[in-house]
Amino acid sequence: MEIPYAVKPRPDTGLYNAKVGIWLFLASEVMLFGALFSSYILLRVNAEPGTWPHHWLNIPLGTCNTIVLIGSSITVVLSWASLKMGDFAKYRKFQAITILCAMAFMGIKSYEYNDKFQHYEFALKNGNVVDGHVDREKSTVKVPFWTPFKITDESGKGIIVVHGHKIESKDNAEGHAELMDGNKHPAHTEIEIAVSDIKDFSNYGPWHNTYTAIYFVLTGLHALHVFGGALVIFVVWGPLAGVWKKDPERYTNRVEVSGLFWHFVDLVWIFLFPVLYLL
Amino acid sequence: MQASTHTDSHSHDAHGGHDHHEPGFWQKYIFSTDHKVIGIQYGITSLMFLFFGFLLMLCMRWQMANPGQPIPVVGSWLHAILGDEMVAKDAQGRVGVMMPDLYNSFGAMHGTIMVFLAIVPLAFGAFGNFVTPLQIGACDMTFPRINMVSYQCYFLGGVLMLASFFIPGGAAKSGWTSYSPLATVAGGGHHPDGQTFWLIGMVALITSSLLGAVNFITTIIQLRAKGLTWMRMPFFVWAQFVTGFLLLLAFPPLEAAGVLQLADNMLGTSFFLPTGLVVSGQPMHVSGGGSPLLWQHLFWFLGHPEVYVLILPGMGIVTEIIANNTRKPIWGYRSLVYAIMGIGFLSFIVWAHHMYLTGMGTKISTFFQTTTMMISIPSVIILTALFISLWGGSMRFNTPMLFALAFLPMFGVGGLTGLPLGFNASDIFLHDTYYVIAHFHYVVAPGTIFALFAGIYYWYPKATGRMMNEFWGRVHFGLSFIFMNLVFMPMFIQGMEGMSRRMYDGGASYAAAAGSTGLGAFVIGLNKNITYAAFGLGLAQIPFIINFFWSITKGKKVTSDNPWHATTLEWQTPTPPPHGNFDKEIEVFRGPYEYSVPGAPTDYTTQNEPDKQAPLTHGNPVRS
Amino acid sequence: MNNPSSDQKPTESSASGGLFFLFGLAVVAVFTWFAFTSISPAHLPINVSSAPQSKGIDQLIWLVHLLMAVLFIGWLLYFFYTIFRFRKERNPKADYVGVRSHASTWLEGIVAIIEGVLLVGFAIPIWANASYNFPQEKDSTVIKVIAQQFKWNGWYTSINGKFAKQDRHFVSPDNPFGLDKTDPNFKDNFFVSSDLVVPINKPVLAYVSSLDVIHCFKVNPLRVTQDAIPGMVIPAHFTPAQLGTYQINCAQLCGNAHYAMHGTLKVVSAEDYAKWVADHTKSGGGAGGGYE
Amino acid sequence: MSESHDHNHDHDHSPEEIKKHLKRYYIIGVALALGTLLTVWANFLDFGSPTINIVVALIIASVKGFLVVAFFMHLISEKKMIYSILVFTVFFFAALMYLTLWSMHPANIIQTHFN
Ligand code: HEA
Ligand code: HEA
Ligand code: CUA
Ligand SMILES: [Cu+2]
Repeated sequence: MEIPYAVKPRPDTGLYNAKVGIWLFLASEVMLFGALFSSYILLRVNAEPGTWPHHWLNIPLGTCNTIVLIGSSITVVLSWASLKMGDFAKYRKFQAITILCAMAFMGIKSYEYNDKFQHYEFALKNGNVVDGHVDREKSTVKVPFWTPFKITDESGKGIIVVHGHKIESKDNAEGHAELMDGNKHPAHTEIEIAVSDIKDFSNYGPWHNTYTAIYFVLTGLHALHVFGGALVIFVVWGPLAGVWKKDPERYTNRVEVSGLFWHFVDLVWIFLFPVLYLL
Repeated sequence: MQASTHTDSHSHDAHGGHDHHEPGFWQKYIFSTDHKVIGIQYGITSLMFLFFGFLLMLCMRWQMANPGQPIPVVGSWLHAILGDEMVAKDAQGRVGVMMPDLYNSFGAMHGTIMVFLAIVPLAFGAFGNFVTPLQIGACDMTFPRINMVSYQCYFLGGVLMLASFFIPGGAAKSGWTSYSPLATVAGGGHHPDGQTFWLIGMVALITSSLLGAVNFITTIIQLRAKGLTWMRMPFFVWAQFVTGFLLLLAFPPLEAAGVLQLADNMLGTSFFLPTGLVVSGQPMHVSGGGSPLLWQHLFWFLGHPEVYVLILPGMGIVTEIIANNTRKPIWGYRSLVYAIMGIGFLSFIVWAHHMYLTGMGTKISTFFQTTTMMISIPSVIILTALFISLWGGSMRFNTPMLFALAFLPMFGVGGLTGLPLGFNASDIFLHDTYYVIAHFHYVVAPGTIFALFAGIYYWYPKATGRMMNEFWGRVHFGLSFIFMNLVFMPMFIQGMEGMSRRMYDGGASYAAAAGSTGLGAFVIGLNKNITYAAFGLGLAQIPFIINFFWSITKGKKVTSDNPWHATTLEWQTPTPPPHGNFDKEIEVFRGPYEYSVPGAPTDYTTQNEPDKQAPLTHGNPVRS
Repeated sequence: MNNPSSDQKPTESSASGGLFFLFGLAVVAVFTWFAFTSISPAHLPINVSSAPQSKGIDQLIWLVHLLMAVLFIGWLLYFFYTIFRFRKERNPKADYVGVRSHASTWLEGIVAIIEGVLLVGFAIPIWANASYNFPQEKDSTVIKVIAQQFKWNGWYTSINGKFAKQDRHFVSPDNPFGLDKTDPNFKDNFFVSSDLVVPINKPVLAYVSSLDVIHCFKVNPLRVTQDAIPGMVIPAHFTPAQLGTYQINCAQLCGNAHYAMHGTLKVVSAEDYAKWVADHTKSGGGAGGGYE
Repeated sequence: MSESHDHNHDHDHSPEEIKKHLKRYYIIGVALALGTLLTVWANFLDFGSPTINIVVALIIASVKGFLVVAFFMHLISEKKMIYSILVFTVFFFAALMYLTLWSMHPANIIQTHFN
């Protein structure tokens, strides 16, 4: 039994099944990301004045990643066009670049993630705040990456070395603004803090504040989409390549559908980039 | 479903590739991609969940009627399974008293199971899968394998939900609405807790619904038989189509919200947790800055469309059965179609009527109550059209028809009592009282469940080739009708008197505490009546359950493929329909409800009847 | 396959038709009576608030139920007539067209209009009174109601009517409300737990909030309901017009003892209230730390 | 369903047509990359109010989004059915964004201050 219109378009709608299916699916994806975007706006609007970070992320890296993803979108559409013109070899080449771009994107993203996880903020008992990267070589205690943020320090003399800067009092409005603004780069120095002085600390993981929370969820979900999209493109590109010989139209349709998904992933990033990195 | 003939085929191999190979048992019944088998899988699973959800509620009802009394028999089983934390001893040392935590777990899981694991899968998954492709003359769904995955996701979600009863701390206990911050703190330090399971289970269920929705909509758009134009589609198909869109577009925000709440519970983020929370006297160690209202918005953005997901397929079923058993076309078919589209559209912009008392300003609550009143109009139109369809009919009162007819006033009661809730000013008093409980149970229990029963009796012969027993069907109907009303009608009184919902002791301690202004003994006493009626309702299902299984092999055999003399295409297949459904390609020439066409040889003219043999009327009589 | 050869007759209601209908009539009659007496605003508890919206709430509930009753009974009578009149035995041949009149369109229009009138004439103004037209602080008894698992804290100020500064960042184990204890007004403030007191015939302005999860402050006889949401302070108002002790319900699921989270609101005379306040300011209140 | 015209060929995506589009794809690709750089550059300009920066960035992003959707996803030459699906989606998306934001805006919540 063959399902009708799986390959050839249905005359009255002009569409083949998977095309309708993928657009419906993308519609639901729009609502999924829409909910997250509206959460973002809400958290931002409701944030206490001066607590929403600005330019916290690495803009050059983000720009670079945006261009990588745009590049992959071009190769996807070109690979589909090549197939339409019957040029399988060219399709293969373009799509290989797509997959490489996806890998590059994920590589850069994980570098950025790691950077945030290495970045800590220590609130000291005297009201000062120390903010920066922990030097794990020089520190005498283990500093956790993950909640709960508790340090075991049997000796009572544990020391943590941080490359960063110190803000004299958290209530100091300027210091606070400094912490929230990624553009102010106060001189980084090596700071030593005694574990016994620490009141509270965390790294810049999702638990840090609502900004990092929504940042990780949005980009994490997006990364999952990148991964999924790349996987599908790869499977069509490699293991399923034989279909091209048997049923080129079906194969082209698959490439088109996976391409539509990929463009959507690109589209989401086009909005994520300014919203998270720039605004 | 003719299990007897095929169960002995080779269950060990599953080489699906060879066309001439008889598929094995596993492939035929468990990993099937045939929409009918998947429909039946959905049906059986969801009926079991329906029953299970009801059993949970029976335990709760016992506790409400007899606070602090051990539950007979079942209490000690529960104790054996769930331990001292959840089930305790009473003053006399008798074991089996439900603890508040368990009551809250059961309450949350009753709501969740009924909505997401019973009614939606039954109405959309089972009936949608089994009937829709047949009614549009398709050989299957557009994406059969995705259809199978959809069922598997549903099954997985169900298993996760059930498993959560057995983990330390028990199942989710923050209501089916899972409001933060309670949902985050109620676990009492267990990680993962019941709420975690609930959230992950919900993600699985949502995935299932999304896959199903994509599949249904695509199928209806792409695989309609030749000649089956939009305005010739049976109303049931329209209902499934709109329902598909509701699921497709309303569920993702809850999925997003679920992920955020999961992060709050597991990762220590603060999406829904404001700064300065003090729980049990201790400041909560979170970054803060979030908003509990955000959760409510995202939840109800799904929540309201979801309630129409619960009702629209039911309305579709009822329409089919009323047309069939009045032997006349549905009156105002077009207005039905426009009304259902209107409901679908409006249902996305009324959600905050569940949140009137969260400190909403005048403008916003005016907006949402206006849309809420607007959405009641298409419901009135649908009901009116169905009522008017009865006029001039030649009604036969078989079991499906009885249930379908009863649906009308039952939905009427439920829908009408939505109005005082929809006005924000009257909701100030009625909010979160038993009036709300009564309102929505009238729409989903004697409403949707009756519609689903009607559908089961109606399409049973198509699925099995045998009829269900008519006498026991009527007994089932009569008793269910009486007990349903005895269960839910008194809840209006309780609500109007001011009794709050989600009360472990049914409000008894409130009554005892407050002297003259608290709840009177009469109101508390009603708890007992309701509980007895609920047990009666349970007993009333016994004839149904026996009838259901007995008829598979012993029911009266149908002698025709179209035992109800119906017009729609599902009756044009062999019975039960084989893989691929139709013997030959089918073409449609007319509207869905051409009953009693003047001058036609029979009182039903099937949709695929070419014009030569019966006068061709143009679609349906429109309101003239 | 239109199967004229198929000989199976659709299942029909058989000889017992007459009896069946008598039974049906009885059921419908009982059902209507049952519904009519159950879904009735006559069950509303007494209303002892003289605030403008409180009377309005009852009025609106009555009016909507009137509309519902008319629709319900009308349709039910119609319904029963049709299933009696158009059963197969009496009407063997169905009419292809059915109803030809436009009455239903009118009906739908009328329902829509009545809904509109209730909306504009009642719901919106009543709501505005409840949640927009708050009484002036200087004319009212101002209290802060802070919910917590599982009790109601009342925060009062005595003489100068000012509350101490509150800041979420001050929250600590020994200062759950996040009060600024250095604030001079702090001396005037006192706290009570679960048993609140207000004077009669004077508007009460209650600022409702919560420490932990969402609760709902609800006093049925005063027709006041307001969610208590952590991180927000939402005002609600009412004017008690009758002495007595009224129950405060918690109407939002808030944990395992939600069912037992009741408090009382005692309405006393102005003199008694002044005395009560004076007592509390002397004993336990103020800087002495009046809360547990 | 209009059974009448049986056009089994969609002209928009014939090989000849595609060939003509190739150049367009490259141009759009370059435009997208430039748009990205433009956003970053504009972000560091001082317009006098950060709101303007936000608006500018969002406008550029929307233009880029339009290019991707219209040409890479060839929505611009897509069938009517797809449009009708997307119109609803866009509407509900807007409702979700706008109504939630509106409802939660401090000005619309009856709320006194609680710092
Ligand atoms: C299938 C489910 C379903 C349906 C169809 C509806 C339909 C409606 N609901 Fe209901 N509702 C729920 C399920 C449903 N609801 C649930 C589950 C909740 C609670 C959730 C929770 O808090 O846990 C809820 C809660 C709820 C609230 C929140 C109450 C509160 O928490 O304070 C409100 C408020 O506006 C509301 C309003 C409405 C309205 C105006 C309709 C309208 O659409 C109704 C329109 C229908 C009519 C107007 C009837 C027309 C019929 C006739 C005119 C014929 C009459 C004939 C005879 C009687 C013979 N509902
Ligand atoms: C679709 C939704 C749905 C359905 C159908 C029901 C059905 C029922 N509900 Fe439910 N209920 C909810 C959704 C639903 N409920 C929700 C959302 C809540 C709120 C939860 C919360 O507070 O968070 C709630 C809360 C709720 C309460 C309030 C609890 C509280 O506030 O503390 C009560 C109290 O009596 C109740 C009772 C019942 C009863 C007696 C039924 C009966 O009608 C059940 C009837 C069913 C049967 C009798 C079983 C039939 C079974 C079969 C026929 C099996 C056949 C099997 C085979 C053939 C294999 N429900
Ligand atoms: Cu507090 Cu319920
Ligand atoms: Cu609703």
